[in-house]
Amino acid sequence: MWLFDEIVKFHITELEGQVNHMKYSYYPGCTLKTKAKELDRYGRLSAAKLGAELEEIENWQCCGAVYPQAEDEIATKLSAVRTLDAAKQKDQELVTLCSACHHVLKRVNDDMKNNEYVRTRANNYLKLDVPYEGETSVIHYLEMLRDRIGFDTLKAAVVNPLKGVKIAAYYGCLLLRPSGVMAFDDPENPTIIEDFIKAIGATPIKYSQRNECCGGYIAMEDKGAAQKRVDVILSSAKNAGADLIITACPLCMYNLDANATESVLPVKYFTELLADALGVKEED
Amino acid sequence: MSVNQEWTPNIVAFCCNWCSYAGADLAGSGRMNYPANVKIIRIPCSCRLNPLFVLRAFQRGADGVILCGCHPGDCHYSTGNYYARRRMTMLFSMLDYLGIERGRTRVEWVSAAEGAKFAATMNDFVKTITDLGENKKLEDLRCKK
Amino acid sequence: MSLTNTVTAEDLIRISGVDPSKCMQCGKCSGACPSYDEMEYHPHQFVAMVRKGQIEKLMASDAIYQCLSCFACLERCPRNVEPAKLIEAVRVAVIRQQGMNHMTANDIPEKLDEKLPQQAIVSAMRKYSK
Amino acid sequence: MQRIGVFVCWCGSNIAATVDVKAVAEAAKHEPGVVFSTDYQYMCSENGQAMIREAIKEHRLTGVVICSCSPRMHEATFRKTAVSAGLNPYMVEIANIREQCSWIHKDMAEGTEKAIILARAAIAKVHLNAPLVAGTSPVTKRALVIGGGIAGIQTALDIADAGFEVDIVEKAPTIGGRMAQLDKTFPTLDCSACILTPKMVDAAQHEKINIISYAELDSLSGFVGNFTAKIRKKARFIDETKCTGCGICTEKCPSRKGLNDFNMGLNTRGAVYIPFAQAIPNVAVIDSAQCIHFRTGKCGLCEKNCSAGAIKFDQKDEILEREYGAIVVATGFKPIDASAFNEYAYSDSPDVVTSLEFERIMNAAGPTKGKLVRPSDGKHPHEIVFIQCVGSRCTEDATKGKPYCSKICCMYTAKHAMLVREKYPDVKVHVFYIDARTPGKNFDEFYRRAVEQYDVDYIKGMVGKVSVEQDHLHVQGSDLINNEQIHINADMVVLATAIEPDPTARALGTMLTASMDTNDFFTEAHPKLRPVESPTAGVFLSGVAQGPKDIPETVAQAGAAAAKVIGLLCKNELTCNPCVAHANEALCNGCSQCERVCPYGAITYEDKEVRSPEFRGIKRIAVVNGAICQGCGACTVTCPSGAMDLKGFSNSQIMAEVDAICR
Repeated sequence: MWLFDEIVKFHITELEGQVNHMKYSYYPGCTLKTKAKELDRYGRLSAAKLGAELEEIENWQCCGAVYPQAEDEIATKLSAVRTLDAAKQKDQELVTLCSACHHVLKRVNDDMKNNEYVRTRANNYLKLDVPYEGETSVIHYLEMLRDRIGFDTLKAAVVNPLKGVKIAAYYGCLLLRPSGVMAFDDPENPTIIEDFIKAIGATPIKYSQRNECCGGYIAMEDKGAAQKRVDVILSSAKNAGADLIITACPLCMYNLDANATESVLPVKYFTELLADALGVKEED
Repeated sequence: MSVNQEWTPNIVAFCCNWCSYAGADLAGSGRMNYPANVKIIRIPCSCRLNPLFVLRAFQRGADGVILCGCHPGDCHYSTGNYYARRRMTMLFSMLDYLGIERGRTRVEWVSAAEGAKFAATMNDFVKTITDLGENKKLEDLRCKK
Repeated sequence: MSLTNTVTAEDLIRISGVDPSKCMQCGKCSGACPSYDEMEYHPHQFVAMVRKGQIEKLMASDAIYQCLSCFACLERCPRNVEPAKLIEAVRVAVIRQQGMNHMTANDIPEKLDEKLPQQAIVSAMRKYSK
Repeated sequence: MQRIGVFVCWCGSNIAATVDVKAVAEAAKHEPGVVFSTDYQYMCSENGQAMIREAIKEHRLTGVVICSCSPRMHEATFRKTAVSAGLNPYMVEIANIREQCSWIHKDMAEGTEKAIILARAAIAKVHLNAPLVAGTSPVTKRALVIGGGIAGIQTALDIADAGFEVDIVEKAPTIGGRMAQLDKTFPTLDCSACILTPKMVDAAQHEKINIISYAELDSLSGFVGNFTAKIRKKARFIDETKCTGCGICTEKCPSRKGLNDFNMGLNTRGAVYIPFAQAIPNVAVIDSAQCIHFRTGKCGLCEKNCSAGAIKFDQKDEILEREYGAIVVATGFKPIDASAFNEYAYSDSPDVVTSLEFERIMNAAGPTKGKLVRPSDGKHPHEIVFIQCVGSRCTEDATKGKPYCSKICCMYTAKHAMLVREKYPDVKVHVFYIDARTPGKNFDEFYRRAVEQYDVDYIKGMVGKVSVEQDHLHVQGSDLINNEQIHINADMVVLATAIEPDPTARALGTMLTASMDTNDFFTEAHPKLRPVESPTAGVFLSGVAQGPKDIPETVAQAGAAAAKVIGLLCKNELTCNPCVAHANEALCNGCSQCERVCPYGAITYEDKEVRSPEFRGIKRIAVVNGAICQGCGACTVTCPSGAMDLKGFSNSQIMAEVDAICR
């Protein structure tokens, strides 16, 4: 019998370990340190309030900004691998906030796990003590809210529900596609941000363009093309009755804000609303 | 028999009755040449091939052994060729240990409609075995005296 | 640029990892493309033209800079052809050639505005130059 | 010691041109056990066979080796010859010196040497041959048809008309299947119900047909000619013998929230319901998950109002055990779940419907009484977009969809487009298509009529996105012919969703040991020459369970399956293949390895008394049912103790061949 008890005890402690495992490696990325400080600051404040500790990876480097799709691009993926390996060293899940960083880190991680060509060459370059093979789990802040903390817990923690605010979620491309790798939500009918909006007490507004591209990548190259995309998205959200649009992506934020011509809607980072609802927005 | 005098390999081919045996017949009716060193033994299914038969052949002086079965998913008995594939994979991993070159055994999927493939496979296999040379590892050298 | 004719369909297939022969020319990629009207050649044409070896036209076209890399074509393709990867491969094949950078550091100051996030500059440099 | 005769055939010059047949016959003479050897021009001719017969008698041969063409050609012939001379047919072995020797080698010396070796191998094998007797098994003269759609009904009618009993097991409360849900049928546009319901009635009234509705196959044992099936008749909480189908209960039921499956969930029904007016049996069924009585113990309005006293809340599932000689799989299909294709906004808008839903909308007996209205607001639509190939022709590595062409969508979409334009000429109709596939009698003419007479706008290209806007659906797609992206504001979008095998098929395939392809369609014994038989003896295939097909093809295949079943049931007994596995009782340890690899479930275990030098007493040993075993030999190799062997291809026989070849 004693053996049985020991086993049960062991499992309980292990289980408790999992429940309390609320420490994450955190990768902010360049933009969150400069133009998107609010995204970062409110994200950290809210996480702390919800009991999740975000430990910023030391000496982090650029994620690469854009995922190189070419099969033979290795060097441009290396800095992302360093970040992933840093999280592996701490045995923590890696949380990201910026959609672009998340996209790059998740896809490079997938390459390191499943693409032998990339894995071998990247490890040959990096010469790590132990080769990195995609061990780190990369999750977006929203996934942390949904899958680790839980929207119910979040709802219970809300002190300042945003009642009556009609919010349109803007997903963009980078969080959802390609769904095979990102595995974030149904790429054509996502619900995670709408569920988040409900959790903070506001009303989600569903509109057709929420998962269509805003043209952020082309904003520098061809402003006119980006403006066209932004107008399509904003008018779709506005016609559906939204007061406000939220996003997780600094590039989308910039684009929806700076390149709107016909329709204009206020654009905010989702973390700002989160901090507001949790009553931590004014803390600093 | 002198060993050095114009040596040609001796090859045993185990063919599934439902696919490759018929494929071999088709190669015949199409008059597609392949070397006479290949001798076919008919078995009801590739899964009837006991790996021991392969070892027996090597022991008795065969230079190459090939198993031909139905393409995956096409087995007449639905799953036989999968068993055969697994068993042969196991055998392959043992051959090195036994001192037989890996190239002396092969598994190929040849359907009843693939006469040309059968002939091409046999030509290729005979070439491989000819390049490898005589199999001396497992035969009972006393027999050669 | 004369160098362009040294790029073959095989090069693009290798760089992209895309197998254009899987395409059934249904046009769903182009039906999904948000940048369709800006592009001289459309996603399904990239696949068809690489298959036929008409590489020079693609490399000379501005369409390679009009792709938004939004992956809508790739996500919705019923045959997992991944046109976005092929378009990027053509772009990469162009900018890897000497003197073919589509954007240089010198171009950046005039495009800057005070709100533009760093990430936009880095990604533009990554996408348009080598 | 065997007394073996060797007969070398010239096959005219087919063999004799490259093989010195006399030398082969001469060499054979020196093999151990060979007491007679000869050659002849045409061994398979009457004279040649007579020669064999005489030699068997004269030299008291116990084994015969024929060096000739492939055994696939004349093995049966020479076995009959042996039988007529009083020899067991399995004492004959063929050395294939034509297809596998003379025809592929040009050099006479080389060919002759190989022919001698092949003859030697056959002689070595025949030394170890033993007379085999093929057993027989009786045939139960009743067929089981699984699935009561048009495929099952037609198969059952054809078998029953030949005078054999047939049971139809249908999982739904009524037979009729998918065809009962259709409005019109292509390419004639006759009403589906008008041609189907009389067949349903024929089946119900046929004295040889027994319809077991609301039932599923629970388990199956046995083999061709001798199947035993356990059929679970689900509790419908209605006494079928008492219910008159008056429908009072269905009107009185206060719970109205059940989704009406028959109408593809487009409207609701009561907890007690009859699927449709022409249902057979015309008997109600209670959905216990929905019924207020089952949830709260109260209500019972149906019971109070049933003058026939047919409501039985305490009814339980019932297991019927029945025996059959043959089984027909006619499990049909379902459309794939369109919510995997949300780029078409299926989950977002009720105005995006599947083709089968559209079929119900257009059907006079459907939820809108056949009036074409927009599901969201009941308004008349002005512009409809049809999208073909939704989920068909996708590669297996794509995120969703099926790799095959669903075959029927091009035609039913043309039908829908035409019906809409016929009834409502003001409605604009667009069809996005990749290829219009219309092979079939009068099919292309039908499709062209949609284009030419009904002015349906066919657009070659696919839709990339359907957006739900305030009062319309925004359809964005490509027009490949005009090389442009087009945008249509539509009121409704109809998705021609791929079809897939009914979800019950997979488990059924395992139960029947009938093989299936990767898409869960049942595989046929031969794709061209045996298209309605499963590789498993006694199991036949009818309808879409085997692969996508339309109604005429289904009916044709149903008849073909019936003909095969009748051919089987006509026989009083079946001859079994004697080349089956058997366990050496002295060596078998009853470890169950062989049972696990047997694809037919032919192996069972018995406690048997064994008396051998190694073991005396009772032990568990494997017993092979020779009527079920197909002789693949999988068990013989897996057996760790070497107890399993295969008659006709025994370990020692194959080893003897190996030795003869490597000598």
